[in-house]
Amino acid sequence: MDKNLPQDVPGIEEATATTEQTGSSRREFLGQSGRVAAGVGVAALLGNLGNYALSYAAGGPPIKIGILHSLSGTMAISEVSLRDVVLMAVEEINKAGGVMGRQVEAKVVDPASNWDLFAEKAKQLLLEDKVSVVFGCWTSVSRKSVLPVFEKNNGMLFYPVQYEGEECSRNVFYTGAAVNQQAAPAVEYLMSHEGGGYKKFYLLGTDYVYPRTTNKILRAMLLAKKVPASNIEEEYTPFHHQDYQTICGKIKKFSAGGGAAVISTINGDSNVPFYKEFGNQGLRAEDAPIMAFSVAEDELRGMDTSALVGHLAAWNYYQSVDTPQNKKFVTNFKAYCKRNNLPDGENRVTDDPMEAAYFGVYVWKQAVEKAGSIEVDKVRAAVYNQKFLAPGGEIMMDCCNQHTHKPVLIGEILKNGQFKVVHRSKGLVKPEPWSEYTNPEKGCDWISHQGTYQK
Amino acid sequence: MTDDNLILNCQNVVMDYDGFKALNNCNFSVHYNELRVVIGPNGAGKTTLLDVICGKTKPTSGKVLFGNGVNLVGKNAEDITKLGVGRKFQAPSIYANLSVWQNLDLSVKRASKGVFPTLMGRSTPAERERIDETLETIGLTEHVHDRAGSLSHGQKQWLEIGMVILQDPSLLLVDEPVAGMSDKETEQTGQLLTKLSGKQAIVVIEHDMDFVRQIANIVTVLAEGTVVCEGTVETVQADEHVRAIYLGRAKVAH
Amino acid sequence: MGLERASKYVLALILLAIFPIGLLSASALAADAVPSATAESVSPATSIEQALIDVKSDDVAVRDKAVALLIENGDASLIPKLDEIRAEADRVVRLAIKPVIDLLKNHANLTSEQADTRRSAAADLVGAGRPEAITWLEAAAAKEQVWWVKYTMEESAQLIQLRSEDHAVKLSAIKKLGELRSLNGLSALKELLEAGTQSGATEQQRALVDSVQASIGQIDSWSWWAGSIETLFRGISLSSILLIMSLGLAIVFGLMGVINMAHGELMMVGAYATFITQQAFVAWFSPENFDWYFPVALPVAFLSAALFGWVLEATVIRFLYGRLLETLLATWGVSLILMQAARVYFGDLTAVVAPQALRGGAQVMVGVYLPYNRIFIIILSIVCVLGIYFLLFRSNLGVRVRSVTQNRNMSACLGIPTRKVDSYTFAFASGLAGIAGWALTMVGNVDPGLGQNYIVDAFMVVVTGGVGKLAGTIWASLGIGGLNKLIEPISGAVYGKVFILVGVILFLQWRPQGLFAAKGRNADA
Amino acid sequence: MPEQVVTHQDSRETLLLYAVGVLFLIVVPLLNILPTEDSWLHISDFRLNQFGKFLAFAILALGLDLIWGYCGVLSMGQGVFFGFGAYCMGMYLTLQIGKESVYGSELPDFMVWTQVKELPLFWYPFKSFVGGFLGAILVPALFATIFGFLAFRSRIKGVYFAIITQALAFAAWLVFNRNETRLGGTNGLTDFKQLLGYRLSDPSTQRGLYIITVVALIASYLVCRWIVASRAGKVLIAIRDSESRVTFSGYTPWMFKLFVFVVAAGLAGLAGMLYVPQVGIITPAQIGVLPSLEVVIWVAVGGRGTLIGAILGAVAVNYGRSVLTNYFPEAWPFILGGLFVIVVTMFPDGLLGMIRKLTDRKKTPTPLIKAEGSTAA
Repeated sequence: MDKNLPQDVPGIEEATATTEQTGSSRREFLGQSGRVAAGVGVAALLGNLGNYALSYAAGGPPIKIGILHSLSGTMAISEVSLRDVVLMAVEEINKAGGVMGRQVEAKVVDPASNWDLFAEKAKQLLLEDKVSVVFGCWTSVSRKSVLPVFEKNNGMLFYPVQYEGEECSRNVFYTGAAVNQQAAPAVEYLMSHEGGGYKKFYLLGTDYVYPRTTNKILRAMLLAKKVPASNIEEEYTPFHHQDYQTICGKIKKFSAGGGAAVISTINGDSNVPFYKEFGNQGLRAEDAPIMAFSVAEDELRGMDTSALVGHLAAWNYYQSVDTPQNKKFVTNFKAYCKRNNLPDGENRVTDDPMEAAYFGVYVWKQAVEKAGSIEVDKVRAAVYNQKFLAPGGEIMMDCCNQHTHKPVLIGEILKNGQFKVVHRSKGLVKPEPWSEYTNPEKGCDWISHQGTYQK
Repeated sequence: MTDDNLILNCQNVVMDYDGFKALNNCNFSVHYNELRVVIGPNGAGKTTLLDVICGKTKPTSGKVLFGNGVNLVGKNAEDITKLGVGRKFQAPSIYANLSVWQNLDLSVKRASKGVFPTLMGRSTPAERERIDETLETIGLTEHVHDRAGSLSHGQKQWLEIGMVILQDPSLLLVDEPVAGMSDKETEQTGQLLTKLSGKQAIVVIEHDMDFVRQIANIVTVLAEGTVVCEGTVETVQADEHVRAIYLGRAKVAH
Repeated sequence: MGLERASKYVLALILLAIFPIGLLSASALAADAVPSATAESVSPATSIEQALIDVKSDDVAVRDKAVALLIENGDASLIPKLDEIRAEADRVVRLAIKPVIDLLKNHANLTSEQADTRRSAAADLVGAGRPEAITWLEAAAAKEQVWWVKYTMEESAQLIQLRSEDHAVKLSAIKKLGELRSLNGLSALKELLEAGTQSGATEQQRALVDSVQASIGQIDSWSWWAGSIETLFRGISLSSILLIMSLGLAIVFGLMGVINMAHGELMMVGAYATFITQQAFVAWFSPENFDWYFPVALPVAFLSAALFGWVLEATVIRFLYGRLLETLLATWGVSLILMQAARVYFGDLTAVVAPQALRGGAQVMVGVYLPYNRIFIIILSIVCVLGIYFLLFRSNLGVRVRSVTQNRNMSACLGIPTRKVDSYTFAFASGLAGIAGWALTMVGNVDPGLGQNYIVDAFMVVVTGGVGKLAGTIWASLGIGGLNKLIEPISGAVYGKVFILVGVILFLQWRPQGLFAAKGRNADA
Repeated sequence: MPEQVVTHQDSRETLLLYAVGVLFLIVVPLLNILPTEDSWLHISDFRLNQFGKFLAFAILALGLDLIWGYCGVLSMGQGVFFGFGAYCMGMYLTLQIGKESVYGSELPDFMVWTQVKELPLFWYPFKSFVGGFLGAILVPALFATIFGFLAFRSRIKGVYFAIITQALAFAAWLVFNRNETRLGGTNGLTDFKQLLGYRLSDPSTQRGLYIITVVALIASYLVCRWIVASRAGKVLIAIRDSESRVTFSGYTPWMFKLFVFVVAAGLAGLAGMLYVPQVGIITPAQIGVLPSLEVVIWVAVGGRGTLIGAILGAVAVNYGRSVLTNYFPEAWPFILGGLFVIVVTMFPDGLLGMIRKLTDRKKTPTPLIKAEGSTAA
């Protein structure tokens, strides 16, 4: 092929020639695109004006909120649904008369799955758009990257995803589960007689802060429960890892003889190859069940679930939860997606982080109305002890640690991508940002202490 | 078999490309300040011979002795250049995006052509004078500030010759300098080469027999990787063997 | 043009490759058709009735007795009744009944028509550890035809006997497990070894140590061999994926001088084509014909990727011939666009359901289990290589392609339509990417990032293999895939990749033009 | 009339350069301080900070332009060197957090959750600012020296080099993502508090950083311009045009490539160093294959082989991204991909080339500053 190249490639020369050929129409093109751009701008402005007019009519300027979820890039798969559900909540609230009679206006930005952009967009929301609250983030790294921005500028973030804990920021409300509300009870369940009395645990995760910290806590917990260290195996794979041959081989060896379970904190697109390889290497849910903390209905949608059936997951909410308010929530969401022509329309499903994102908006609304103000400090004080009848059942914000009291549900994956609840905690589980196993001496309290304190 | 008058002495050079012997026990020598023309049918190994001498390719076996007995085999191209071998390629190889002046300036022989001396270096008046002279020689004085890429084909060939001259080589290897040139350009090139010989040894590969007759004293005929015949143009043309090679091949070709 | 004929030829070859797999699964099905054994032991109905009542008792002793009776005399017909009881009972009773149900189910399943079900049942019986199960297992093993199921039954029986209190039984189980090379017995044996060697060990425990050690030794050396074979297989499997990807890349790079960074996305196109075909089957055909979607998707994937490639060639690449780096950048841009288009249009993680024949795997020997989907991809890659070989070196079209490669102008003078040859070659290579995408749906997701996962590795293969030589691509993918899997168990997946990169750089020190560089006077022009 | 050599020292462009320099160095910071917040002239702290980031990117683009635009060697791994620089500075900043961290430990937060008990040895040099500063430039330069030596000496060039550097970016991304490397894994380094005692959250600190970035950019530009204008700069172009001729002129091309590759890496490190305190986070996401390729597109859009083009491209593309992702978030990858295709196939000279063409058409080609030799002669 090298023979195709002339001895000295007159790249620039050729290039110049092509430019000249296309040159004549360039100015026209520029002019045209300029006009188009101007048109778009004017249209956007008019649209905005219309919005303003409407909202002023409703009794005061609209309250601005920010939505900070990736709409492009690798995390879009998960985060787009959170944007949708938050916008749905906003729409519901506006229809019902808004917050304190004022309409809510959502400013949506796209950090494009780029952690550095998360920080920049957070700055933009707080400093440029001056929003009163932000709903956003999925991965721990995105939360960690915006955290300094929120703390510096005293913003307020509602974070809806289960996470690793060991954090106690005054500027974040965590509506997802802490480790003791998801991972720890799930492993306790597996160890129980009812759960199968498993004795060996293969902790497998994607290599980032959530799996690492969660597994650190789980290991401490297992050791405390007298599981010998030789019965615990820990392994991490990079994001988007596809080839699980070697790891499944290791699991096969590990689980030979029975009594072993896999605790999976594998994230996103690695799950399908993992489960497929798991099944294809002759491992069955009965030999070694996989207990997953990052596989929810939204991820299962459209996946080949045949390889996943019979495996387990732990969450605080499932679409299959049988409550009247959940039925309404699911129907409303499907209708919302259809109405707005979102991809997949009626076939969309709801899951735990979506529920947490959804009730987060309502918790904030209630707090604003209680405080009678949108000032961050006043709203924060009002959030504490707030109760809300969420789709999955009533939840309660903690009195002082910024987290949420939630129920814990263990579900078994069904062929249709839904979950069958096989175990349910008694009542709500109190959130522990600092695990009793790894940091027994620490607590989180913003009422009687300044955040993290020594017990 | 050393000959003090030899600037170049190739001994039993073999170049084997996966079984195809481009050079097969080739013995070839050139005297100081000689103008030698190498001819031969296509695939005779002419260009390969030049490639081996200037270090572009490494021969499978054999020796290439240069000047007072330095073996060029195994040395890299830059070092061979520094020893005083200049090479002009068949297709003009110049820096299209630099001006004619810059093309020549880069080629001037200098004490060091390392990165840092080059970074700091400024042309001395003497160097400038030499460049101007060379411009005169190759007839590009008018085009000194033009982009080299914008020159005509013949001008590019001359520019490259000028660049090689500025390196002060004691042996100049020239590969088909007049291919694609007009008759007038060809004649000028011939004059140029004749003018240069006498100052340095020149090896020219050429097909154009008129041109060969114009410049050559001694002609070497190469076929299938070996030297078949050497002598004046007339001798060579009269040689039966050479005729056989050309005619024989011609038969096959048609 | 011979292109149509030639591509049909390739398709036929690939379809042929699927054939052996079909045979394999067919033979497995035939083996499943073992006549089901008649249910054994009918005991007085009344005592079972009584036990069904007793099992609900609050008295632990009564309950245990009832459970024992049910296990010994019950059969699968009791399961619905027990389920009924379980649904109403409280937790204690539920926990008591569950093992009964499991045992009865497994007992019944030992005579199932499905080999897999029989094997699962045999394996599950170990968990409960009831001595009754030994006789069940031995009886089932005597009648079993499929060696692997038979092996599991024997192994399970021995595993239960290993828990026996009887010294002689235990000893024989230990020896038997060693002979069986039972990997499942390893952990239990190690426990025995530990118990026998610790300071407070009883005389009996100590007496076992020697034979336990011997058995462990047997199993360990066997498992080393089994592990090596599996590693080798994984290496070949990864290599075949890399090879199947690199072939198309190598063709456009080697023959046309184009670096196609969008190759991965053309694979993605093939994968989505497979997905769409599947959806069409779901929508329009009856479920029993569902598995046919996969062979049907092959031409769909090939053609749709080829179409994309053809358009790409016609709109972008043809302006860039001879400008390698520019083709690289422009096709990278195209890949971004295709990826985002897939993300916007398909949105989510999607995956296809593997056809029945490609699910699961074959137990080749104790400890070596080879997934069908991997075997399939290995065969496919061989077929692709053969197809390309014949197409390029044994067909009229191939001669044209190679002549255009070697001397474009001369070929044009000889009346070869070089533009057409270019675009067909590119479309064909893109179609190969489509086939790769089709095959990869059996391993992973169908998602926009599909192509990105392997593309860097595939380029390393092309670079290492050298340009324009099929053999180079084959050896390089074998080398890179194999090394990767060899290093991975030691260093983990990430450092495996890093080592490979360093290895490739060092390798290029030695051979800058790759493994099988085109030698000759134009080699480094 | 045959076309004449265009060098970037076009007088109008020099003028433009001064104007832009004054604008960014003096006018922009003044507009940040002086007008009140409601004034339309006001440039908010946020925007200033954002410009600072873009200008840091411009330094990165300058480096790539040297190696690719001038020397024709496409490096698709510039993100790696950027990352090295950024991480070196990031490590210094992380150690400056001290006990203000979430866990209240002297150790960086991520070490606490990955259960590292002691500060790894390679972190020690970064306890001081000098360590961070020197590391940010020397580490990438050193790494580039080793990698470049291996690659260029064995004559890996063209697409081979491009692919190898891409694999390098990929491998570096994988390694930096690992938590075992003790560099924070996916999360990278963040939550910085202070730099040399100045609070990073302070707008005046950010303003200072912005001005430092502008000065660094101007200095980098001058260095690049000096290199390009020197004879060595001509050798770079000569290598792009005809490497074999350079060899047969007695130069050793791989040494020149190595030199310019190391300079580019050093500039990338400098850019990374300036990026970190302004953005406040550095993660492996800035290192991978895509970020490295984005640099290529900045340069291509701006106009490769022209230093101003590189700067222009970096600022324009990033600004465009920042604006467009606000309105059409899902369209950005299309736009970026489209830029690649269109610029490469239709406008290989980039924005600057277009501007030149447009302005040059009005008049006959203006007399250009003559080549070095003749001005002296």
